Amino acid sequence: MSLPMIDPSALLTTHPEAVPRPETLLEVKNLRLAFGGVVAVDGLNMNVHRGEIVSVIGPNGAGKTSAFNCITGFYRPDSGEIAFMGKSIIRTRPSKITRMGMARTFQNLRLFSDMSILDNVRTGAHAHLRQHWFDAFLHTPAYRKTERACEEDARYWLDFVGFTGDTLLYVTQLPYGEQRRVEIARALATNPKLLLLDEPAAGLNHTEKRGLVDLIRRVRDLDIAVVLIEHDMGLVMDISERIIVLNYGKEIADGAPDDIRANPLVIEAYLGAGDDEEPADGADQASADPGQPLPPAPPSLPEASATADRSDGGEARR
Amino acid sequence: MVASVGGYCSGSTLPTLPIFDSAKIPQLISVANSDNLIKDNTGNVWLLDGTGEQQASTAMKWVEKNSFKNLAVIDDKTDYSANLATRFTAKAKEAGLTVTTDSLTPKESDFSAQVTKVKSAGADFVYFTGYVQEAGLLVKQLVEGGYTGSILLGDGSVDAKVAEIAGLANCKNVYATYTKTPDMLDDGGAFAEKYKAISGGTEPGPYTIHSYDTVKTWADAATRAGSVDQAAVNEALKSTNLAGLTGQIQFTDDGSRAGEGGFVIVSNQDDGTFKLYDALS
Amino acid sequence: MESLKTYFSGQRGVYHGIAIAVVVAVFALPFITIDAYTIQLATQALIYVLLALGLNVVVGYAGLLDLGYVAFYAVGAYTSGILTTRLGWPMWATIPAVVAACVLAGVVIGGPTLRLRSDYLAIVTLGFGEIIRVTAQNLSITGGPSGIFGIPTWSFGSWSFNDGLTVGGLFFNGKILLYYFVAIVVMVLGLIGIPRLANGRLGRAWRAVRDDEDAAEAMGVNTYTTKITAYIIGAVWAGLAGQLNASLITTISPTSFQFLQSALVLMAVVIGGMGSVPGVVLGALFITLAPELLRDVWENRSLMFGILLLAVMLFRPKGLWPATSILPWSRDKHRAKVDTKPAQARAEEV
Amino acid sequence: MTQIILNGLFVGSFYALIALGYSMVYGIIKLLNFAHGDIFMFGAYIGMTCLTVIPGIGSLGIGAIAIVLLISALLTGATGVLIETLAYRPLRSAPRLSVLITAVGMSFLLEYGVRQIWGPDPQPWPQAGRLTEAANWPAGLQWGAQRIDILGGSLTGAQLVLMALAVVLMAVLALYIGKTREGRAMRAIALDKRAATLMGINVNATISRVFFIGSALAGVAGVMHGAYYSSITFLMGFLLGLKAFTAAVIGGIGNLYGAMLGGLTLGLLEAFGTAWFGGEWKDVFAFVFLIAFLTLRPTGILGERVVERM
Repeated sequence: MSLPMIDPSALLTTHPEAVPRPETLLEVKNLRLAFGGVVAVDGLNMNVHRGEIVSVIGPNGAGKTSAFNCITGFYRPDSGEIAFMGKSIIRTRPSKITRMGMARTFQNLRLFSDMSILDNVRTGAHAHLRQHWFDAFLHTPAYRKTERACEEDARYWLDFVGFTGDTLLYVTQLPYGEQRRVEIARALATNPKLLLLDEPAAGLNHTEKRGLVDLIRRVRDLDIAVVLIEHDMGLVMDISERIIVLNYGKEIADGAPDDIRANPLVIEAYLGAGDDEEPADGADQASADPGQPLPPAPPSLPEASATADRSDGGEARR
Repeated sequence: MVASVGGYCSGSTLPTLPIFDSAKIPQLISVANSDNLIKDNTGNVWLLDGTGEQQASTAMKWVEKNSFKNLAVIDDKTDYSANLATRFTAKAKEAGLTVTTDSLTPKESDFSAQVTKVKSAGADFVYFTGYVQEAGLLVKQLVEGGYTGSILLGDGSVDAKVAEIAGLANCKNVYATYTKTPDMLDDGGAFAEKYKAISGGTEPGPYTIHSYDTVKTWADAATRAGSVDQAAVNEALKSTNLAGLTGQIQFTDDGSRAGEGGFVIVSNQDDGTFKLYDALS
Repeated sequence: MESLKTYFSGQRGVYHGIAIAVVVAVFALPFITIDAYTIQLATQALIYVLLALGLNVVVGYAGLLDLGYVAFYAVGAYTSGILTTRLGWPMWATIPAVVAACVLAGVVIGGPTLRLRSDYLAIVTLGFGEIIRVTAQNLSITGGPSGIFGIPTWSFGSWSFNDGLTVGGLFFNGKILLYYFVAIVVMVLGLIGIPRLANGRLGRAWRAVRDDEDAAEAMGVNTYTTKITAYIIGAVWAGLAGQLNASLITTISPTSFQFLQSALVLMAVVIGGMGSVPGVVLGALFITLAPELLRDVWENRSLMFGILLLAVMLFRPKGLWPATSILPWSRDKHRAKVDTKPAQARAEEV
Repeated sequence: MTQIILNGLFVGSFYALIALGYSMVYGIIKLLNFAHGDIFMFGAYIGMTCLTVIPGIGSLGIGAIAIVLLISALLTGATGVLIETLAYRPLRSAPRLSVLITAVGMSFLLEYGVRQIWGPDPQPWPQAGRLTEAANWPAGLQWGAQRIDILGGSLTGAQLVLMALAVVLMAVLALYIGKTREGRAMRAIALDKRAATLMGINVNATISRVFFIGSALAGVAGVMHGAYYSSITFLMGFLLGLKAFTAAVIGGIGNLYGAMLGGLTLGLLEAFGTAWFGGEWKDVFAFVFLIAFLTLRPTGILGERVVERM
């Protein structure tokens, strides 16, 4: 039972389509961020086009989440340019960036614990809900209309992500997988043009992952671009139209899944340089201790089959 | 309730005035003496203790007697203290003396700023109109800060604790303006004995005779008026002329105590308790 | 419409039932006893309820620890006191001035510090409370240490509360009229106004900021303006409570705006249950009635409050009547609605 | 002019000593210990009780004060540890708001608990324990009770001794934190509690140690206050604690040198403020500076801007 394709903006009486969406939504030019001596993001360049699914992968500590936090305004980068729908968002507050149409989820699930599931998602719609506090105080008709629209909106997105439980429960009463869905629903409720998912598949079991893949595709069908930070290679290979590989804070590869899989730089970044390969910077091979036995030949990344099933047995070796 | 006797510090007594008045209860205030208490007196308030004005004039007499020229007046911004300080400063300025004024924050313990101000003004006389705790600290820090002039305290600081805190050695020239206390009575301690008998051995406090006189005044007015009704008692109080322990009790038309207010100069030099030093009569 | 019985057994129904019972009790009180002391105490309790509800917005909903709440209480009292006694304005005319003064004070103090971490706010508001008290003590316009006395009660045109009112043969003196007036204001502003605010868009934003500021920011909630709005609404509520209190006790002086007052109101909110309107009302009644009842039993009341505060925080942080409480008998109804289908089946279904 | 500076430095050394306790506790578990001002007051009361209870202490003169300083430091330190274990440890993972409210509750408990035991009115400091009493100073050290002129201003010997003691204590603490193993453990926990546990640091023991040192310092300051000003009251901790926090913030919260610098700065600011505007505005200055610093430079003079990690 997959839901009929409805364009959500039709539902939201409060949000007319103001600005025609440009071809490239997000542009990042040599972004640099350092915490004290540690350089987290070192000259990153990337962009995201309209209605595209892009995965950002890379070994731990490659600066993925730090870059994410710069893009969404939580960290102020040392230098570099970030433009969203043509406007620079370097100095902008995260809430303003979200209002411009870039929603995100968090690596470790930051839902509002003391609020019901419905309220969590309704908070997502906070930005574009025209309701002055005076309306709430006096219970004016405008208040009732906006509250009803907001509730419908929230229920729509909860159904969209496939959550059918009791929406009055508190978030902490839900299993982990369900909480992930609610967080995505909350992000979608901000009516985004670009959705940033920070390790959405982490902690999900096999079937939930399949549900996630399908959900991301349906989000993309609503003309919402999706950017994923993900470690599950099977899922990445299956869903992404484009993959950006990060290492030591900058992108070392950017392209379709197939040529990323074969790209030597990516393999090296993931699995470390084997002795028999010519290191890129031409350092003298003789310096290696001859007596040391040769390390096993570096296995290439597992063949990504059409469906993600087969790959889950042999998780990508990291 | 037919009468209210009491009221130690003016700050807390002031708000009770309208309440007692509306409850039609005459109010005889035994100790609090800020002039604000009788400012727009509706005839229901009677002060048994000398007012700030009378205490200030006694202090002026003490200043003239010792011909102090450069005065410093410090208050603690509470109602009683500010009232006494402003009235004394006005009198000192009238008399053409140089006066530096400052105030301090109650419950504070460091008054080095005030000491520095007094010394840099070269004052030879300091009048502190606050309460006991700050008086002890200020006297100690003044003397240890190198101030050698005379110190006069208001009646709010007349308590043995001042010497305890300041240290007896520092109280060589500490005096205070004060009305009579039980031990100053010339009845050879008869009152104190009777008091101890009924109070289970506790000594009479500094204001015991004031309260005693206040109740006696009300009783006298009530008997003369023949009723406890507010209007009758207030009427009778106007013509009070009673010999009390604190001296002859008569009232002026604004409800304050007639006469000099009975202020005398006391000192705690010898053993820390304030004793009669100069009756200035 | 379901039958009344089922309505009143549901969660919302119970709240409404209790609310109606409280309203009836409040209005019936003057008919039970007209002794001035009880009426005065009841009015004072109601004013504290309004104060606690105001603080509940700041502490309970937005999660900002405000330790100088009495400052706005003082601003409200002094503004109305000065305007009525010095300039002879009728009390109702000072309302806009009180609101403006509180908004200004809220912006002056909240503005700069709300950018910082919440524990800085605690100390700054504590400092602000002391500044207001000392300034009131030192300035002559605020009557210095003796404060302002003779503050008139509410008057409309020539008629004022003190003239009393006869309705249907029953004469209500000034005190009772003021009591009813305060009760209505508390009902409208506090018991109806604030819960409505909390359920609307702004209320959700407050609670989101309280639960997780970064996540709220990511959801498009401008946390800075949300916190400022909560802070100012709290300030205005306290100002109005201050004005009511000024007209009740007709004399205000700096000594009645000590830090202890702020701590008392905070205790009402914390002990009652942060973020829960019934809980805070309970807390407010407790802190006004307990001192009166314990006056002779426990001379050192503040020690008791200290112990109570600790006990609540350690053993029942959600307070007596927690905000997220689901009433016992309606809890099983809640559980029934939870979806029992295993997640597996649901995932297949999508 | 120099007299105002000297006054400011003297008062500042009290603020610094108490601010150290605030800064250490805040640095390590990000807790604003409201009760810290009252621990200072509690230390003074312990000192006073020792002077009245211990037989024959009167005859030791200055020695008496030294002994009482030590006892009070130990006992107040122990109280600090007790408070931490009973009130703050159970709430280690609780939301910030409830820990702060617990601290307010603990502050009330200390204040009105002392009031219940020692009575509400201010207690004069026993004669034997007074630094300003000439009799207490041994023959050779009579300068202790006289005034000593310094660059035009003057301070009593006692004040100089107290300031010297404060400086020595701060130096010892700085060395302890900087050089010793436990000091390193404290700094580690301040930076990242979880990582510190991974490194085998017993977090709870170290936090108790921090509370012990912070409270002991406050206890010493309490006894010094009593010995110099010779009068203590159960409410003196509230205001002084607030001022000490202001000092800690001005210097840079969490930074030890900042607490010392902040204390002296606040002392001077207040001294000049009261000299120019009058004594009654003294407290208002402290809080106006606090609000100004928090808005213009929240990290304080020495504090560095820490990037708030998500």
